[in-house]
Amino acid sequence: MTFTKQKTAAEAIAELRDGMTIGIGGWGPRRKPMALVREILRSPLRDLTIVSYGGPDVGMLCAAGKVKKLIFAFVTMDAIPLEPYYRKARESGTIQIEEYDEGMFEWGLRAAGMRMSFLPTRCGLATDVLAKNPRLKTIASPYDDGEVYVAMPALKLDAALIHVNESDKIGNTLLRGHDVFFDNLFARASSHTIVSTEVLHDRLTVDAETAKQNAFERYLVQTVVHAPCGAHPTYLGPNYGLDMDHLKAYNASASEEGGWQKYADEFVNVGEEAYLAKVGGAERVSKLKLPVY
Amino acid sequence: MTFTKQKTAAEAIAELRDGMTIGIGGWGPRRKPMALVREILRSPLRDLTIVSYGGPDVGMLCAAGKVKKLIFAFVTMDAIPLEPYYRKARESGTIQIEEYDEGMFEWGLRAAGMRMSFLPTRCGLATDVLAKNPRLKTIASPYDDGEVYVAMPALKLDAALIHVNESDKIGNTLLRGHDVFFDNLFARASSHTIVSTEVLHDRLTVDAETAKQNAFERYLVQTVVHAPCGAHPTYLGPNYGLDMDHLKAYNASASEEGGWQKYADEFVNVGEEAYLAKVGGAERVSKLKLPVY
Amino acid sequence: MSDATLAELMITAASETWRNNGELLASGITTIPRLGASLAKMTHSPELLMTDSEAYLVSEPAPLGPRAADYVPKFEGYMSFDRVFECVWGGKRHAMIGPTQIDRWGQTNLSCVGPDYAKPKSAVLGVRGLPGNSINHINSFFVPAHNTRVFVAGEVDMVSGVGYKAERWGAGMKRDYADIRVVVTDLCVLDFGGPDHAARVISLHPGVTFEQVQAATGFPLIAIDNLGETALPTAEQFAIIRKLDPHNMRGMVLKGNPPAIKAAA
Amino acid sequence: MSDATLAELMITAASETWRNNGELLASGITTIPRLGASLAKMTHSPELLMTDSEAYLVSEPAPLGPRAADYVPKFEGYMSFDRVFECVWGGKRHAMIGPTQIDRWGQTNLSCVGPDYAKPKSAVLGVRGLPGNSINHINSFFVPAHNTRVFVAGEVDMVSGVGYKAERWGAGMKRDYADIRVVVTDLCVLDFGGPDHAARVISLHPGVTFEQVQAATGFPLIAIDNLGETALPTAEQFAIIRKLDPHNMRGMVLKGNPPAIKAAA
Repeated sequence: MTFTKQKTAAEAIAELRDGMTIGIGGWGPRRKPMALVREILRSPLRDLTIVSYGGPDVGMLCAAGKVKKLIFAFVTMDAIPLEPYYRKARESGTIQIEEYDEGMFEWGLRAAGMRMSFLPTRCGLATDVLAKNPRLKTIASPYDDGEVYVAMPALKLDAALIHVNESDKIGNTLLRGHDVFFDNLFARASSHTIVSTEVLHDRLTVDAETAKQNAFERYLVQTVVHAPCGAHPTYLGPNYGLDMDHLKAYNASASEEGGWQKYADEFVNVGEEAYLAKVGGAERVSKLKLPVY
Repeated sequence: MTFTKQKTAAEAIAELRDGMTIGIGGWGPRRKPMALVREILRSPLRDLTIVSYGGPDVGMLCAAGKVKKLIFAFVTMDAIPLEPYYRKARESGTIQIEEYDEGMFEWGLRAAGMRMSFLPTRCGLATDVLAKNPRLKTIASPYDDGEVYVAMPALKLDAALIHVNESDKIGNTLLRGHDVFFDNLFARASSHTIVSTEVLHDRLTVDAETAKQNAFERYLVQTVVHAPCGAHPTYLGPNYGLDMDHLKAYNASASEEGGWQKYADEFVNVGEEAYLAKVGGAERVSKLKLPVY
Repeated sequence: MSDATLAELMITAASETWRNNGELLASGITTIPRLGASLAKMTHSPELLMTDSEAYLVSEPAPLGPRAADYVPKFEGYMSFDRVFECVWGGKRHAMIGPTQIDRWGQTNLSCVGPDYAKPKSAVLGVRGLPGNSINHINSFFVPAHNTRVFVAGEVDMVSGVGYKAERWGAGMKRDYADIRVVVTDLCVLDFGGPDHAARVISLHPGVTFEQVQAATGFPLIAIDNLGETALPTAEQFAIIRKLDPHNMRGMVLKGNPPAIKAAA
Repeated sequence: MSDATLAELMITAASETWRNNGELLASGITTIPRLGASLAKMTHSPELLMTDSEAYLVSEPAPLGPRAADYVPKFEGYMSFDRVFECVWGGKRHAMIGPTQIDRWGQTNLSCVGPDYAKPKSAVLGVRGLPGNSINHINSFFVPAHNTRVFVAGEVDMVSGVGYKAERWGAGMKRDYADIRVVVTDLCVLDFGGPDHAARVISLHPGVTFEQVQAATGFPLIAIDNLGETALPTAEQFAIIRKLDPHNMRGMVLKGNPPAIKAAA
């Protein structure tokens, strides 16, 4: 096949538009497509609705003022439980929020992937997830039980960003870590999925066991970006662990006056090549120890 | 841990009761728990409701008059597309049926595993699946779209029968084939899961990659039966393929007067040990070629 | 290739329905549809996704039947059955199967035949995935023996796949994703592109007349303007078909394995 | 072990809540709950399922913190996050987490603190899995600093986990699966087993009085009949705790790592 989906990160992010609803794969500080997130930080994009099992992706986008609305269940960096820039944005009331149970969130992505308007769930009933969200409605079983569920609305995405261990140029991807999380559902829920990849192949041909690491079909992938160390400073199993030193410095920057601007000037605005050099290069990243939970 | 869930097939089947709703894992002629099915054939059990992506399991249970009702999407033996004893039962009107789309069927199992009364789906609308099933109701989205879906009712199982490649005595199982099919959902949908296993370990301790072949948690398994060649004559990847000679003979028996009784006398009523000897023993079974689809 | 068989002509015709579909899963079930999808991927539409008919996505269609000992399928991804359902529900598929009955509304039956659903004259497979496929993604069909038992006069006995019969669709049911493309038979290629989705003959196999097709069909057909002949496979297509089906399983599908060009009656 | 620390006492108390649960997933989140669940599995309840806190089921609880180079976790199964949700929805789990606020109805908050949800005084994690956990399976809680900011006078600021407040439950909502067991704090063990699910102190840590607990709690408490002391870890339990936590991470949870037996004030 001669067609290719390969683009640079800048070209890929240039496909996005102000006001879009953008899903971000990974979980907390695990396998986040940070190279793509940094490219958004460098772009003029604004007024985004971000849909994420949030980690520093959400924090940075909040810090840079890119977020109009956050659809989420949590934001955390695990070892640093509270994400400082998310907290600032949330506490200043400058972002709109839609807060869901982790499982409801999955259910919303799944509904979108099935092109359905909602899926019912018990999760969220009798809590403020329901009471504080005017968008949410309930639905009663049409059978004798008559049980009332939350009708979790589809979380339809204009775009999804996902970082994978390996991909080829037409969007066949492999996730080699212990857990796919919900990246497959982000891809299904989205009409435009941008994959960044640690390793880029021309064309994947693998054995059967390896093929099982393919978590979503290539027709779900519109764009492939080659981004080695592209999940840094988050954890990409089995390639590299969290960069705790970096996350600590990032976390500390939030306590300084103008801290975000300093962080952005040092690590983001310099471009991805300089970023990687500043964090110690691929050699140091590849040696970051895998976390023990 | 000292507790064990190991029982003989006869003990395991003795736990079942007349009139129960019993789910059977596998798909068509693939990974069917045939040793357990044969044990039901040998038992006095009757009036069963069988829930199955049907193959010869359904055919044999129909032939033996065990089936009061069949909940299904198809019955087939792949290379022999039409299952002869299912056809006889269906055409004679002696079994009740509830017929679902393959995906609806999955959805019904999933609803049961979530302890929900239903899940909505578009599948089945505008067909006789809906029109000929008085049990089925529709449900409208409570959101602006107002779309009408089928409310697929939960397929709750009193028991599930599943054949696995490996298990330990407390119900940790491995499915080593190319596809789990929906065995995980059968286990979740059931309040009592009986697993038969090709290989029985005292206690499983495996590496991470192998652990991913564990498709459902051991708390879902109540009983473990050691049944080498227990999927014969169906396909158990990667251990052995279909026994086409046996399935052809089985298929042909349906065209003979008293054919089922002859088949049962020769292969079923003699007991499992004699069964295995008659089909050539473990040595022949292990050499049955894996199918090429 | 004027010495092509009718099966080869049908394969070539089937392959055309996957042209310009974009990137989606092409599922041809049973010999001729599968070879049609494979031929499409090997020629005009390499972007199609295809499985090994078991659980994996392959970048090169797997040949039919027993394979050389050193044959290694070219796996590029995974497509277990639960993934197939997700694919179906997401709409990224074009399947071709052979139903037992088809009616004037494009409705199909794979479940059972006869007026009494509780005690049918003939039990077939069951509805399988037809209800979900037909309402969610593109579908085409294959009919190896075009006659009035398949193309029935009234409604199919058990509507397994949805069609264009308005009375079947209640208020609020979403019809937008249902999309029936073609029916490839041993006489012609049909679609449902006439007024109000009426069935149309869009090409006749060599030597077949419209009248013959109409006589073998239980409901009225329309001929498209300038109704022409179904194209014979080219030499390139023929070579690919032979490679994909080295054991000539395609030669066993139609009774007597007739030639593509029907001898004058 | 009269020289046990308060953290060790709390671990031992936490472990009791998993006794006689049957075969289900024991999820202790953060150091003390995790050690409590691990201790339960290593002593009275070996049938419990437990993960490596990442993605696998282990037959032996994994120790906390950095491990010896030759440590190999004993994997017995798989428990990716999507499987955890399926487990939750199926109800086969007993989790213990540390919420930010708890109220008299057993409702919990992990989302944000302050009267204005749109502009909270303090943003915490978000509701995480609390809504789903609390309505589907058994839950217990852990409070490292028992005070009126945690045990609030009114309702928690953002109800993340369900409780027994009737007004929160609309008609037709299924309450049957919600089941709050205990709250292990640095002062006592509580449950919601009083009349109409009122909060009760079921044991006091050594040297703590009921009045002290009540003063640190924003809502009225009941003492159970014959209110006794929380049991100190036995020598066997202590040895297991040390093995499960070789780097003494439990010593960093409570300010000053106080002893189990509170010195007289």
